[in-house]
Amino acid sequence: AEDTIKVGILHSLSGTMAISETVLKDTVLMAIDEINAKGGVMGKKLEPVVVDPASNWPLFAEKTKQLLGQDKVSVIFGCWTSVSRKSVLPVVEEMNGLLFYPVQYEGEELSKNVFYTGAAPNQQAIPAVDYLMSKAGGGAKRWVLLGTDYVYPRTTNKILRAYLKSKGVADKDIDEKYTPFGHSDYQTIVADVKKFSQGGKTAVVSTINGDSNVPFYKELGNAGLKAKDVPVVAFSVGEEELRGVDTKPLVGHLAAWNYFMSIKNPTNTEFIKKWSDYAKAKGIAGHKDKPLTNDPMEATYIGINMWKQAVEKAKSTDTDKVIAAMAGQTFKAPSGILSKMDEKNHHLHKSVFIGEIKADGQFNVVWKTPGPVKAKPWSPYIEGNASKPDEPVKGMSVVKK
Amino acid sequence: MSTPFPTINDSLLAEQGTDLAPKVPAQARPPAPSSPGRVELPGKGPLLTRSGWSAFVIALIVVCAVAPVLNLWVPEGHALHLSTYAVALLGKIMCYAICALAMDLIWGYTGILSLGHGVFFALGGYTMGMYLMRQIGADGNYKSNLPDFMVFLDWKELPWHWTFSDSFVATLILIVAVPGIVAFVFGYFAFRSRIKGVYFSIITQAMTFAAMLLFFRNETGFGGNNGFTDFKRILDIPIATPSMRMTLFVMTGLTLLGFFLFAKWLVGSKFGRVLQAIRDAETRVMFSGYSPLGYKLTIWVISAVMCGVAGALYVPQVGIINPGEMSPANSIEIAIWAAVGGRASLIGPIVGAFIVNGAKSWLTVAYPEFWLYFLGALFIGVTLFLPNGVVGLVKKLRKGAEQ
Amino acid sequence: MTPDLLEEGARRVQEHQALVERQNNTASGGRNASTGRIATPGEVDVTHGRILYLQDVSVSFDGFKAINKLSLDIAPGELRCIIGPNGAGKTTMMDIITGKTRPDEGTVFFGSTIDLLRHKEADIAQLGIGRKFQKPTVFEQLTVFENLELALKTNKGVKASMFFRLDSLQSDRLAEILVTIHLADSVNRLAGNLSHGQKQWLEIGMLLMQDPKLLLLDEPVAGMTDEETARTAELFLTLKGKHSLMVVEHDMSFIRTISEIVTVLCDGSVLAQGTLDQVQADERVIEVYLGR
Amino acid sequence: MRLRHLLFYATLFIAAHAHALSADEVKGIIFGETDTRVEALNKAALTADEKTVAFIQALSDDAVKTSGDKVFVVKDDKAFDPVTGAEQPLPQDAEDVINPNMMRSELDNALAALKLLSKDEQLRREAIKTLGSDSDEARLPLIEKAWAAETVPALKDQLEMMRAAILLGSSDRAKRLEAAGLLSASKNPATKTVLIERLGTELDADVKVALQAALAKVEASLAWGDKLGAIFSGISLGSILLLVALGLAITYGLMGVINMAHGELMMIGAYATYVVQGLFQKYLPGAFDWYLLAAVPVAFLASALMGAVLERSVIRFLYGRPLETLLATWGISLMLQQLVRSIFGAQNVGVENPVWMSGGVQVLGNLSLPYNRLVIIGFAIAVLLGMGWLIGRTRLGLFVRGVTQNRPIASCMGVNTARIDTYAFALGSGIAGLAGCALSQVGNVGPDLGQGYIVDAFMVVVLGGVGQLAGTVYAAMGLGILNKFLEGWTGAVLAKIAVLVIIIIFIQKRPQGIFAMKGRSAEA
Amino acid sequence: MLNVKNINQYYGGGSHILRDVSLEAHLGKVTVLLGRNGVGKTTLLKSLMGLVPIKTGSIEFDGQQIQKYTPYERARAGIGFVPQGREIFARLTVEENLCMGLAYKSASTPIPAELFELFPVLKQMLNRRGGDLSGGQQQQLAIARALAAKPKLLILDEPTEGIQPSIIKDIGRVIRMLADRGDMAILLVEQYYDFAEELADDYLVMERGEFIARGLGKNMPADGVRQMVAI
Ligand SMILES: Nc1ncnc2c1ncn2[C@@H]1O[C@H](COP(=O)(O)OP(=O)(O)OP(=O)(O)O)[C@@H](O)[C@H]1O
Ligand SMILES: Nc1ncnc2c1ncn2[C@@H]1O[C@H](COP(=O)(O)OP(=O)(O)OP(=O)(O)O)[C@@H](O)[C@H]1O
Ligand SMILES: [Mg+2]
Ligand SMILES: [Mg+2]
Repeated sequence: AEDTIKVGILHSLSGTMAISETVLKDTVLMAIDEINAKGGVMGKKLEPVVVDPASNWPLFAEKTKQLLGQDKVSVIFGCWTSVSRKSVLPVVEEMNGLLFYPVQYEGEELSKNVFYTGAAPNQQAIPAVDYLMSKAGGGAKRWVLLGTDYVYPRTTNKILRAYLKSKGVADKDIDEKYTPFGHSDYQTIVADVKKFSQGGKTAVVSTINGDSNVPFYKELGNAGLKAKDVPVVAFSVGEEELRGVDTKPLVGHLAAWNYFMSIKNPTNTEFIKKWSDYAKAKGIAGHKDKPLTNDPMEATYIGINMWKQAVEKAKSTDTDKVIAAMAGQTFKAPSGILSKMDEKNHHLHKSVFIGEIKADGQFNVVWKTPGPVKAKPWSPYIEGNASKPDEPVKGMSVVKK
Repeated sequence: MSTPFPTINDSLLAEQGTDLAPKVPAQARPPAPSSPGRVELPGKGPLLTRSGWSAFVIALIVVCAVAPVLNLWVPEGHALHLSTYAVALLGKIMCYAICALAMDLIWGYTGILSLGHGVFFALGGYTMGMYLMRQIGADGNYKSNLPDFMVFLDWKELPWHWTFSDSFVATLILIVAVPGIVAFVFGYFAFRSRIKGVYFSIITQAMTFAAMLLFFRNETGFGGNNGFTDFKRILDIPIATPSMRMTLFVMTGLTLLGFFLFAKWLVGSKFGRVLQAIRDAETRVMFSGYSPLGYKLTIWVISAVMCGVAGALYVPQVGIINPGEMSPANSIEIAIWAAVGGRASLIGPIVGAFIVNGAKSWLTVAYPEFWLYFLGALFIGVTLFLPNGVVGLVKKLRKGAEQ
Repeated sequence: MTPDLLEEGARRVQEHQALVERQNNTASGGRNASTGRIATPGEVDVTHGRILYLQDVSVSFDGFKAINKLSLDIAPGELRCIIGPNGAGKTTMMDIITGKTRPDEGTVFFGSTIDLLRHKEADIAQLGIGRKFQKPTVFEQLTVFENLELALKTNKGVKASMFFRLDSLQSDRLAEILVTIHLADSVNRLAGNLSHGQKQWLEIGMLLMQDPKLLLLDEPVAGMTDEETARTAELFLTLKGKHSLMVVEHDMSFIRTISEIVTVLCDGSVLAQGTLDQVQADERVIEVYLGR
Repeated sequence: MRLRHLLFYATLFIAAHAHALSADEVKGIIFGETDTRVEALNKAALTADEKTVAFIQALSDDAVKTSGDKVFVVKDDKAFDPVTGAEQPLPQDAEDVINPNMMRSELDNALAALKLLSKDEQLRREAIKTLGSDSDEARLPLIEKAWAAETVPALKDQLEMMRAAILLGSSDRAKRLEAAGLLSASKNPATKTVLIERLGTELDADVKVALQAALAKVEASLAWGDKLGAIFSGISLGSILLLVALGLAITYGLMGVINMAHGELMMIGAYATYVVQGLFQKYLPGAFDWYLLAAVPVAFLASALMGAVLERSVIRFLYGRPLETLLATWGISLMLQQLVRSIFGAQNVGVENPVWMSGGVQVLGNLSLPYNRLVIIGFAIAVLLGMGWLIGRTRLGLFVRGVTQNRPIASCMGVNTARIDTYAFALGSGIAGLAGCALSQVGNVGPDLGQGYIVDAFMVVVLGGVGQLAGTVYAAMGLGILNKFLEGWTGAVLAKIAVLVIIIIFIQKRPQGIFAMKGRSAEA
Repeated sequence: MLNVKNINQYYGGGSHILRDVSLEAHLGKVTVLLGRNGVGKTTLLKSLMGLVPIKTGSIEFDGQQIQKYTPYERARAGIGFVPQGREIFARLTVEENLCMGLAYKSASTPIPAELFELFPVLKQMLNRRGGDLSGGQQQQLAIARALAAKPKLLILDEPTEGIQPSIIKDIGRVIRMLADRGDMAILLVEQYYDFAEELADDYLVMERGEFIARGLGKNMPADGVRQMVAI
């Protein structure tokens, strides 16, 4: 109907990514309920259109076409993996749609039609390494960069390697290791890490993806590698992932995020409460008994609220107008800062927190950046990026007619 | 026909007429066969029946004329307008239908279940994808002549396997050659070692799994997990235009119809019957003087090439190719389309591909949280109640109606 | 109307019987004096008067010697009957000849030039050795017609098959064989739906279509009525002379109808050889095989 | 529990020059940057008295809270002042003291150091182990004292090593040389670290040589552990593959059902384990550590029941049509996955290792065998033997094999084929459930659990030779060890690819699997 | 013992195979069923075993109506079956094959020793896989398997196929002996006419799914049965 604004939700509800993405769908639905309860946007109610791209990358593109072309949604919240975003990107650009992407990623991309509400590498990886190098973080001298073999870990590690080098770490003190998708036996890897760590104070930077984390951490526990000996900092492990792990042996290992559930401030308390109530009311499996929030959920939540503000500012859902209105939007984020959309580069300014795993599966924030950090989607540690403009360039990825 | 040595026939004919008087005691003499002297031999059937041909022509018209008109000339918003989305969807499903057809040849007719056809599909797709990547030229993120991911991985020049990727003609050849050669080598060794049944299925699965992991690696030079996306041009013509899309759609449709006729001819020939004989009793085939290796290898390569072509048509239409296409589950799905439609019937797998994928597309939107139940139930239902697939059901109904 | 193969056969039976009687009266112990070779300008060289030649062949399965230094030869045009107790190794011997089983040692020659151990099953069939299995094996999902068509002697390469069309001569022959095997009114039935005996016939029909130089027949009349057994005998006798046959049977009356020389296998090697009467009189044969 | 022990041993080792814990010390340890806290801690530890020990222990147990600049030790829901020991009301806004890693390890070390002089041998042993790799020079006097007092030879040796490790940093060249000599006998991986670190800074040529010699020796003695470790991990992976494949060896190997839902049956077993764990947490928290014993039969029954239902409702119509079973079971697997998502949510659920399965036995200095892996290996052997017995030695097994080979004739022999089929499928499913239960101890429990293993399971069964139990065992162990061997060599990704390629090549040589059935019976 | 009335049977496609077939078999008697290839003998036996469904008709065995029974219930009621084409369990050992024959007996029932006297080769090959046996050995195994459970009715479908003459004689003797013991009814389908004639107490001749002649075994030559089966 004309008196509603359609909002597309493009998160996998089945297949391998369902584990992570399902909850984001619910987060958007919760935010939509909340916005609608307050009267909607410009007096119109939001109408969610949920589709399931089933962890199938081409299907992401197809569903995007459908959402934009058939359902005429004004905005899409969706994607988790980089490849799904890459698959969707040409479609949103061609059809001039709007995508909010809520997950930390490797950068090296900037599209006019996408707003990145997750962290760029400099908003997560680099501060984490800084911390581990500091005295308080243990003063690591040797590094194991451990990841699942795909683009995000590869890129992040590439950036980190360059960064470490710039800090004087020798190549022999960096060990880069990859495992296949869905790898579930980490005995050898952990043994190798253990061996590597005999050569000096070692820290592990883990970009292990999704399901492989549980076996990895279980094996860490098995091998008796304690956080105080070899701390592991992970970029993909949050509250939700720890739900499936026996955290006792993991106490003290680290994660770097822009939000933790355990952060104490009124906004977050309210956010958690909203989510708990919503999960209970909707009977969301898992969360109705043990509600958890995490970084991508926060990023999603910020995204949809900023979009709402931008639409209201632009007084239209027209993509170009909304994009223009998004610049500089601010929103009081559950992480405790006043989150700001960069005027130019479509990324949020974010504070970085380092948390240590506690026995109850939550995180102790042991360190944070003094203030929000501006995203650098084009990492200066990658050759050739220095000259890149810090904003989407018109026509760059648009079809040359 | 003249045979160089006397046959049973010759020996009989030679003595014809000399002495036909019965010498066996009367009661022991065999009576003349119950049928009249002439035995009715079944003739060679036409490629398609009359109604078959009319259906074929209708399909041809729909693909080449109706669809383009409805999409390009009927204005958007009109009830008859065929949306771009629908074109893309149908185009994609037609590619899948080619795969299902290919699967039917190897599985339905030859009894060789391949759980690795995704590899050939992906190889065709990647070959096309490489060409499309090169067509981006210097319009990528990094303004380099190299594809973005290579720039980013610090590659200074194209690796050897990209050598021919800038030539469209070479690409067309490679689309056929690459899956063909891979299939040939793999098939040659496997069939020569007489690997059969599940053992063959499992090594095809191992093959696709290994290929997937290989392509996942960034070092392999195919863009790792992200694969290829963001295509811009094909033959220097922008790819994201309605007319280009329609062209690809029509080409896919024609390919599908062409392959269908080809397959029909193939299985109608004696070649096809040897395949079925191999499926039923391979030893007997050997003792009849056929070497199964050649037959299996031929159909295997044909099937792989068909999949490769499907992959090549698929990539520009969906806009992405990545190693996920080689995941074992994808290959199993191909078999499932064939089974749902009805194996060993050629039209069945095509119908199956449309039903399964159509249902998937619809259900993932209509019931995003429950669609797997429906799909799962569909598969179970088909096996339990339609042992010969959907097409089997139609045949049965039609038979029933005739009686 | 095609000439009635069976009547023809019946005539030959009588001729044959007379022949055997005559032979048994000769001093040469029934051995066919005329190994005179039938001119078959083809691959097989039978100038040495032997179309099949096995020497010192042995094979064992998990230590059990199924064939033990077996030596045997067959002349062109000969119809050789093989009998022997269950488990003597008859089927195994055929497996070896057709390339299904590899012997542990020994030589197997087809004609004087072709070493069968160097060939694969399909090659061996192409060379002109056809086989009927003990358990009837036909293509169950194909029709009777298609079964026969596949067996037809033609170029069996891939390309040839794709463009193959039955010519009229071949059709005639096919029709004729259909009549011979009593399946003329089952042309379009699926072979899988035939009864046991009908499958036996079909398999024989396929063998005839294949037109091999050497036919190996493993219990061809098992499960046939006496009447049909007689007809089969006629058929085999028709084939004799132009084809070489090796027939394994336990049906003594059938053997009696067709046999010249009978070889008795036991425990994987030749126990006795001679005319049926000679063999039947052999104490050892009675002991292990015929029973009292 | 630990607090109860505390008083007991705190009295045992009060240092001679101990003095009471002061409020300043407490603040120094609690507030400020981590480095200054550590400094304060170590200072306080040197002159620790009972109260200091109790306080450090409480801090290490996360039982200390702060409010403003006030510090409270919380015990049994009551708060005490660490200095006076007086009970105090705990303010509402009291916050936990956060101990980052560094602080935590210092706390442990401090506590351990204090225990070095304990009379209890066990405590000393633990303390030495905790301190193991620490070569803090400040602790030298304490260690020397402990060394002098130690009577147990093994512990004395270890203390000597610790002393040597510290001496390695001494400014006296002779001492360093001596230390290097001593350390060369060490079998402790931590020694290697110390030696390498020292080598990096050492300037004296002679010492350098000695250090290098010591390092070589230590490394040589560690190499054994590495090798054995690799073999162990291979066996461990093999046993998991075996468990995963055993159920399939029945449903597929014997019954011929291409059971794509096998993974989901494992998943059911794993979720059953999760549910049992939850029930124990709720109703039997005291016996929580033994929940796994209850989970094993429950997992078996849950999956077996599901298997029986599937067999009765779907599979039994498909015997003799193996390829159709592929399709139907694929459908089943989709539905089961979604069912679990609907009930338990899409995210993973957590299954904890019971305490007795955490940790491991230390076999060599650098080789410890984790209990959970050992238990799984044992479990796999038990399941294997049980199944082998059931299939090979019992009438049920005979009937299963007979029925799967020739269903109509078996029924003519008086076998109730329908029932045998159900039993057999349920048995295979139940074993899948057992595998799921085992997997829950080493990996994820989530809706995708099955998908991750299904390909491997089929590979193992087929590689071994369909219908060959012994082959399955060989294949599982072979793949496990091969995989781990290659992984140590080429990395995980290439190893996995290589293993797959090896499988392909291997099948060329053995087209019917490792334990190919030979002869005629194979064709029948 | 066995009383079959008016069985009609059709195969899937609808072809009428058995037409109003009725027969009886009695304890202590050997009933021989003859007929040319493809007339429906095997189909009849399979109908008796319940392996193919019958459309109409009744089967009474040992006083019970068994036409609704499943094959295993019929076996348990005391029918032993030697199928055509051997159908032994190829991948079970000879011993296990024999144990399958004892399936519905209690687990401790031993394999009757007399079987091994009858078929000594089975004893030698106890641990060989059934499928590895020669054709004739398999046939012997199939007969032994059916006898193991000492059935009340023994149904044999061409048991002499592929068996060496001396053993055929033995089998003949055994069948006679079993019948003469008086506690077993025997229904024998046979192509080997002389063998059939020798054993028959009663005979039946089938033609295109119908019985065209029946009578006492001793009358077979007089009734010209040999000619009947000879087309
Ligand atoms: N693969 C095998 N494994 C073990 N034993 C085998 C195998 N193949 C054959 N045999 C044995 O070899 C012997 C010869 O078998 P073969 O089938 O050749 O006998 P046959 O002469 O054809 O007997 P029949 O007249 O009963 O058909 C038999 O004892 C059989 O059990
Ligand atoms: N599954 C089937 N489907 C259709 N027709 C069948 C099937 N099985 C057998 N027939 C047909 O039924 C008829 C009777 O077959 P049956 O096997 O009972 O013959 P039989 O008398 O036992 O012959 P034989 O002596 O050759 O064993 C035959 O014409 C056969 O072709
Ligand atoms: Mg034989
Ligand atoms: Mg029969």
